[in-house]
Amino acid sequence: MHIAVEHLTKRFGSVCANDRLTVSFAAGQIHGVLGENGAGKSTLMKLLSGYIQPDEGRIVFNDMPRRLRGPGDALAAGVGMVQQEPLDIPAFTVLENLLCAAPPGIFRSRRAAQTALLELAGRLGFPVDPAARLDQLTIGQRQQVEIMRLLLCGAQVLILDEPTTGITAAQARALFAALRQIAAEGRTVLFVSHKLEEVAELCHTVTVLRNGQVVPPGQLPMPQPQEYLLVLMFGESGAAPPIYRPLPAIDAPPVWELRNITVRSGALHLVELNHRFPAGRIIGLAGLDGSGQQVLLRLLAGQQAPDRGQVLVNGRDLTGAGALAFRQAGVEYLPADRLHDGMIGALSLADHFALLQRDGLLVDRRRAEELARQAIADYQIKATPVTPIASLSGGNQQRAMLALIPPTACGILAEQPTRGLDVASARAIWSRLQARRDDGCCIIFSSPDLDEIMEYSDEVIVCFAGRIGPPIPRALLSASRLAELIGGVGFDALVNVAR
Amino acid sequence: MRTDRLKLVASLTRPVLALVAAFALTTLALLSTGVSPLEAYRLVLFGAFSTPVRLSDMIMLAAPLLLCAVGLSITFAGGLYNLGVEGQMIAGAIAAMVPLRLWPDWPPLLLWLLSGLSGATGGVVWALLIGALRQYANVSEIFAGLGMNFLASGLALYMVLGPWRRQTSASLSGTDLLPRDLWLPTIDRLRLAPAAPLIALLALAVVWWALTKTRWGLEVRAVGLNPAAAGRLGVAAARRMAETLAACGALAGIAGMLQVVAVHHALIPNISSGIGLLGLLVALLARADPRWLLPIAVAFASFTVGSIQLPLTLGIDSAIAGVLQGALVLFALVARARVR
Amino acid sequence: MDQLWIDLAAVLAAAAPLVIAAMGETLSERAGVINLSLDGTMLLAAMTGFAVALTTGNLLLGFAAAALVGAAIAAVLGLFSLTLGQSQTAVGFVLALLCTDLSSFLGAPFVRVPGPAVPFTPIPALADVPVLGTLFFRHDPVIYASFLIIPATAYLLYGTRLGLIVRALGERPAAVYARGIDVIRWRYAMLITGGALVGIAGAAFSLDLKQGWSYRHTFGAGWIVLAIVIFGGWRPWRVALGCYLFAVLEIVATRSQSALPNFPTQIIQVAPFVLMIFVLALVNLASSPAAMRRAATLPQIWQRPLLGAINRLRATAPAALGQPFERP
Amino acid sequence: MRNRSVRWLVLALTLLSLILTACGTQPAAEPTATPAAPAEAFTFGMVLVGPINDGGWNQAHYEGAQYVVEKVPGVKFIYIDKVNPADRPNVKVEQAIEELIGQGARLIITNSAEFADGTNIAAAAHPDVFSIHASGDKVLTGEAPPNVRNLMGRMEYGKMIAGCAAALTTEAGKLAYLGPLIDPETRRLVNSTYLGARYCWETYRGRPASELAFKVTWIGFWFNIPGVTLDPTKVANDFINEGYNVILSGIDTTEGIVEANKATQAGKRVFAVPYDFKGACAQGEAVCLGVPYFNWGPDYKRLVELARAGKWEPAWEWTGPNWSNLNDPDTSMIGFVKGPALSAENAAKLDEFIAKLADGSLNLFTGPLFYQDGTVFVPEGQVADDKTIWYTQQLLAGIEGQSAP
Repeated sequence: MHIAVEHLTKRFGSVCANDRLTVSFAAGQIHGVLGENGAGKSTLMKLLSGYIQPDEGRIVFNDMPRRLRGPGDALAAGVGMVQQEPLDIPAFTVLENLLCAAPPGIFRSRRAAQTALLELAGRLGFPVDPAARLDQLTIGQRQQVEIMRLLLCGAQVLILDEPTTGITAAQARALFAALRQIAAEGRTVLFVSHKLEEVAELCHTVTVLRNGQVVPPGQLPMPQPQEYLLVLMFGESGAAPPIYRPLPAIDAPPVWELRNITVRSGALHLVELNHRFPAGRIIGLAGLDGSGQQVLLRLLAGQQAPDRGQVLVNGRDLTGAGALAFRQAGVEYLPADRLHDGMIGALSLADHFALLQRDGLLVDRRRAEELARQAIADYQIKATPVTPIASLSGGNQQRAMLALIPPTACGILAEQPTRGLDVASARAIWSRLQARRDDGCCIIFSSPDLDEIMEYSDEVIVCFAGRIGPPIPRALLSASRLAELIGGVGFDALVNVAR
Repeated sequence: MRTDRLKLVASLTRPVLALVAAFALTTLALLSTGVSPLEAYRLVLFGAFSTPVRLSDMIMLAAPLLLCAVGLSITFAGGLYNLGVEGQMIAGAIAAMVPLRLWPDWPPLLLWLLSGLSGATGGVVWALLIGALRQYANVSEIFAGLGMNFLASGLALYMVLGPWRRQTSASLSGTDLLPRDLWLPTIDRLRLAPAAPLIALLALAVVWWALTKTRWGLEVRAVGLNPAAAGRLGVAAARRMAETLAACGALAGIAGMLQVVAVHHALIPNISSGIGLLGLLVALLARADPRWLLPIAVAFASFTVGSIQLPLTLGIDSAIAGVLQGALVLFALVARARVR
Repeated sequence: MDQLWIDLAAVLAAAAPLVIAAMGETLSERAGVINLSLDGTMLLAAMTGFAVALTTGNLLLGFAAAALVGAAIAAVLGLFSLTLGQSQTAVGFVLALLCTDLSSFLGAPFVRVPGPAVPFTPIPALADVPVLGTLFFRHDPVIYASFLIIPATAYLLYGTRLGLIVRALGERPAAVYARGIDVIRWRYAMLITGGALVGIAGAAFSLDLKQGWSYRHTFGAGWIVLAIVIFGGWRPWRVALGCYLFAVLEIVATRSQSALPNFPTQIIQVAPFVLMIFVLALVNLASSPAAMRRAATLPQIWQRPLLGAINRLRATAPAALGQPFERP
Repeated sequence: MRNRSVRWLVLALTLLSLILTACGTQPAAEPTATPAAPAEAFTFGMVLVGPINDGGWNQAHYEGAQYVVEKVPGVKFIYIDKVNPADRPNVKVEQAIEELIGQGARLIITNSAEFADGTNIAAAAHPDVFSIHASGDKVLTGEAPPNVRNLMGRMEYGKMIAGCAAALTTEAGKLAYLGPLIDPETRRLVNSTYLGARYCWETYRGRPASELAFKVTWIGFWFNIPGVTLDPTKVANDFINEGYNVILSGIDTTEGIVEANKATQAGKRVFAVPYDFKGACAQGEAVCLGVPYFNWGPDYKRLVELARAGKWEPAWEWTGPNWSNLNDPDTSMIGFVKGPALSAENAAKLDEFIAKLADGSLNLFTGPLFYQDGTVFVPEGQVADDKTIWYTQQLLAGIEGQSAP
């Protein structure tokens, strides 16, 4: 199916997310859509798949203008979207998920649906168990299920939003093969990403968005030079290559020390952890989703007590003391979901500083506002001391969260510190974290983005299937080797060498 | 610009509309009985102010009501629906009886103090049990609270019919009356014990101050808005939640003690008299803003007292006061819906 | 032995209104909406059902009116929470109190007036089967309906495409929306259907099992049903079992008076609710990570049945229960 | 969005108003005050523990007051009913009495044992207003202020007749008594019922007392308060399921006869003897063996006239039936109406029994009578005096059930 948009405009308040966009996507091809955060990619995809409605302009499927009132309309017209985290029902089995609210008349019976599913899975090369519950599957497997569901429900156009975030390299390869197959069968695939390599590998055409507009107007055929695409995406400054500064070796005392830790969390069973995390280092945790990084971070933050063994912070045994004690010992935890468990949306920055005051019966508002003003200046946060945190943008929220780290902190645990941020914001955040590292903090972060890990870590720890590898100095690691390791290739050898 | 003006208009018209809607519903109900709604409203709205006796009855109802509502505004700030407030009041009343029955000969002042302390402790214990069920056993505070309410009323019933029963019969009218000199002193022949409203007003002032000015209050609000984030910022979230429950339990327990020493002068099975649930309505309507608690508690107490005259004068049921109270809160909730 | 069957049959009958209301609430909660107004709804529906049946002399009209009242209150809850975005808990609670008082006020003329009642209708032939006849076929239509509604609800939720949508509404409404279903409208539908059942349960009291109307005629039943739905883990058969257990406990409270000469046995009445909360707490404690860790250290022979039992008892709430739906 | 909300709101309100109008078409509650009393009307007020239309105790009192209004010119009656912790949680008796006095009442009648303290408190506060505390004994014990009188009927006789009717009818000899709360009054009424039943069982049925099962279950109050008392509906059902085939009611309300009627329609043969109110059989004509009832009218008329004349003295009165005509509305405080379910043959035997009570040839409170624990209630050869009967300590031997809470 051939789809096009004409003069499509969508505003959110004063922000024009899509500004008179005109572009078309031919059938039987894979189309890359590139752009930095906030460029308007997601808005365009949501418009195409009916999640939101345009203010102006129109959407045309096979030369027929369409009004999409919801994702159901879009799917009925043949457009299906796979969200970053698949919009499925975790408590259901694969088959139930397929049958749930399927268009009438598509599956005559459970058995028919199962046959169709298995047939399609064979064709696309996806292994699938129709009776498995989705919450037992990995993100990658759920994505496969979602793709098959949309195809079986009649999708002629498949939109994938950052599909390779959080899936294994092997799954990514399988996904690409399947997408090529889908395109070869005459369907249209829209592949939204900010990873140039993937787009270069997979796509027939590329559309670059910047500030809500297509630059230059219209689609480009692939391949294109990488530097050119970077300039299109970010402007001139965007092309600057990442900087890596090797650190002088320091013999610092460990901030954390794990002794003979055994810990169980859900299906994961971490055994015999013996690690020292020195001050003045940035340590990246690489691994597939649910390989143990989360458990390790929670263990180091004191949110999870080990079944056996000891956790020491600055030489003090804090085993089982609880998150509050860890925090008092200088451990700061920055969750990925800022508004969910990072900060309190309805309170202002000044309120947050007031919360950090540790003594006195009454709140010292003047001091809190002073600190907030200081932080706003230091961290270039676009806010006033009394603006509710919820009304700040993601980048400003993340900066505020960093600003709230007390100067006494000696260990920072950051979960996906730049999640959802554009490149400029991400760089600003990292320069702050690096400054902290230079002040003698130990910073441990996890990220699904291997580039980020390669770019900012001093040492990398690979987690694979609940096993925690030894720290590898960044200088000894290449991107391809890291990708292999998180997929398990050579992981055993690595652990054995460390022994 | 336009939306600003819209919001201003909305902020003014919505409460009025809510009020109109609540009265419309109540009027419909009144019309169905065939009596004059105006006459009924005159009694319900102003009946409590018609004689000194009724006024004093209203104040004696408003005092425990305000105490409960003040306590609940703390738990609301902490993000908890403390439906267990009835049980906490009952537990407080039972606990308050203990010193009074053990040492009836001690000086009254000392006994009242002891009784208040004991009542507050009873309420706290009952509230903390809810906290424990929520914290450790993952039972929502709503159902834990309901369960504890049932348990408390069972306990009160047991005390009245069992160990503390009257000499001659096990009567639901309660235990034997306390000795006269243990009744909280009243003004002349009115049933008004000035200590009760004073305690309630003191509680209101202290809680208002604690919630808005102290670090504890800020932490409680932070926990109420987002416990996970507050915990990350170093607030002992579980502890603060338990503290809000305990604070509410203490105030409800004192309300229960007042019911014993100032109102019923005995333990009766239904010592809480639905005041706790009414307090929930007051707190919901005040939207946990302590400044509104006093006027609303007084208004609700006077509806209840005024409505007693309905069966007497108009031959209709007094439950219409409850209908009016409920409808006011219901439509006030709608009036708060965001302008989208 | 015969006495046992008679008592069991009495339990099956006594639990009928609870079962009907509990199935209604299960449907609502499975679709993600918690209807906390149950106690008030049942009272107002019981009163209206009785009043209408009495004035019209038609039982069916009485039940229909009760269903309408239940549905209307559910619709009000839906309007305020689903459409206008207010807390389901707050609105439901206020409605519970409001409807209780409304039932007292409007029901005043009907207090203890003799009225129509659902007639006893044994099922011919089947009623004379030993044991089974006594247990299942010597009742009235309301009780038969309560028997049928359990498998019907279970089938609806687990055996039909509609059930998939209902359960998905409570688990992940965003996913249902993405499949082209109007989440709000469907939640309304389930809430109103559930409310109608709760209304019918109210009438089952006033027109059958507790004939007539008096002040707060069914007081407390609604709260108990809410607890039973949680206790039953939102699964129809288990919820029904909870209702029957409750009825058993009530008979125990009545019978124990002769056995306990110096004990005010009416306080045993509070036991069922407290017991349910207690059991719920125990199960939750037993399935907590810490307890699971401890269980893992047990010898294998113990581990398997223990974990199996805990898993069977564990109740997982629908993931989106009580949460407002926001478009993704 | 907003349009839709408005539509819903309108729909909901319409529905609600439909319901309301449906209920509104019912006759409104009876008017409380009798209209247009003469200028110098004497107002008397009544505080009732339950609703005036409960088909039992409270309705009997209410009708008694109506009798006064009919018979005595220039009298105005006001009342406040349902004064109990379940229906009016925030209203105390003394508060209700204050309201009535505020409306001009010169005589107050309170109708529950629960009201003893409140009646005394209010009477002490208003020495110029007279009070009748029905069913109380504070005058007897000397705890009441001088403006209070006690009044009660000798329902013991009514209950004996009820017990006899039950014993004459029961097939299996299994009688169940739906008891309210446990106090001397209720104990003596249960005992009277049992004595009547045992006498007729032995005399007319010719069966030994050991074959008569008589069980009491107490609900805990005069009527059902959900959550506080046992539910009388369930208790009655439980009686039936256990095989009891006559349910005698001792509570204010009519659950006993309602459930017996329901069970009979379901094919069981269960009878009922309601209590308190003359018209109580209406709840289940087909199963009603008869009802012992109070006829408060004549005594209230007498006391109202006394109060109006200002000739008031404290007194504790315990009025018996008019044995020459039990059901005379103008003279007999205690009556018994035979129910349609009582067979003609048994009715004749019952009349014979009543005649024996009337002429004094039969006094069932004649020793030897023993309490449940074997202690002596009335020694051999003696007859119990009023005070012994009034302050009955326990249930009699032979009765199954609690004697004390």
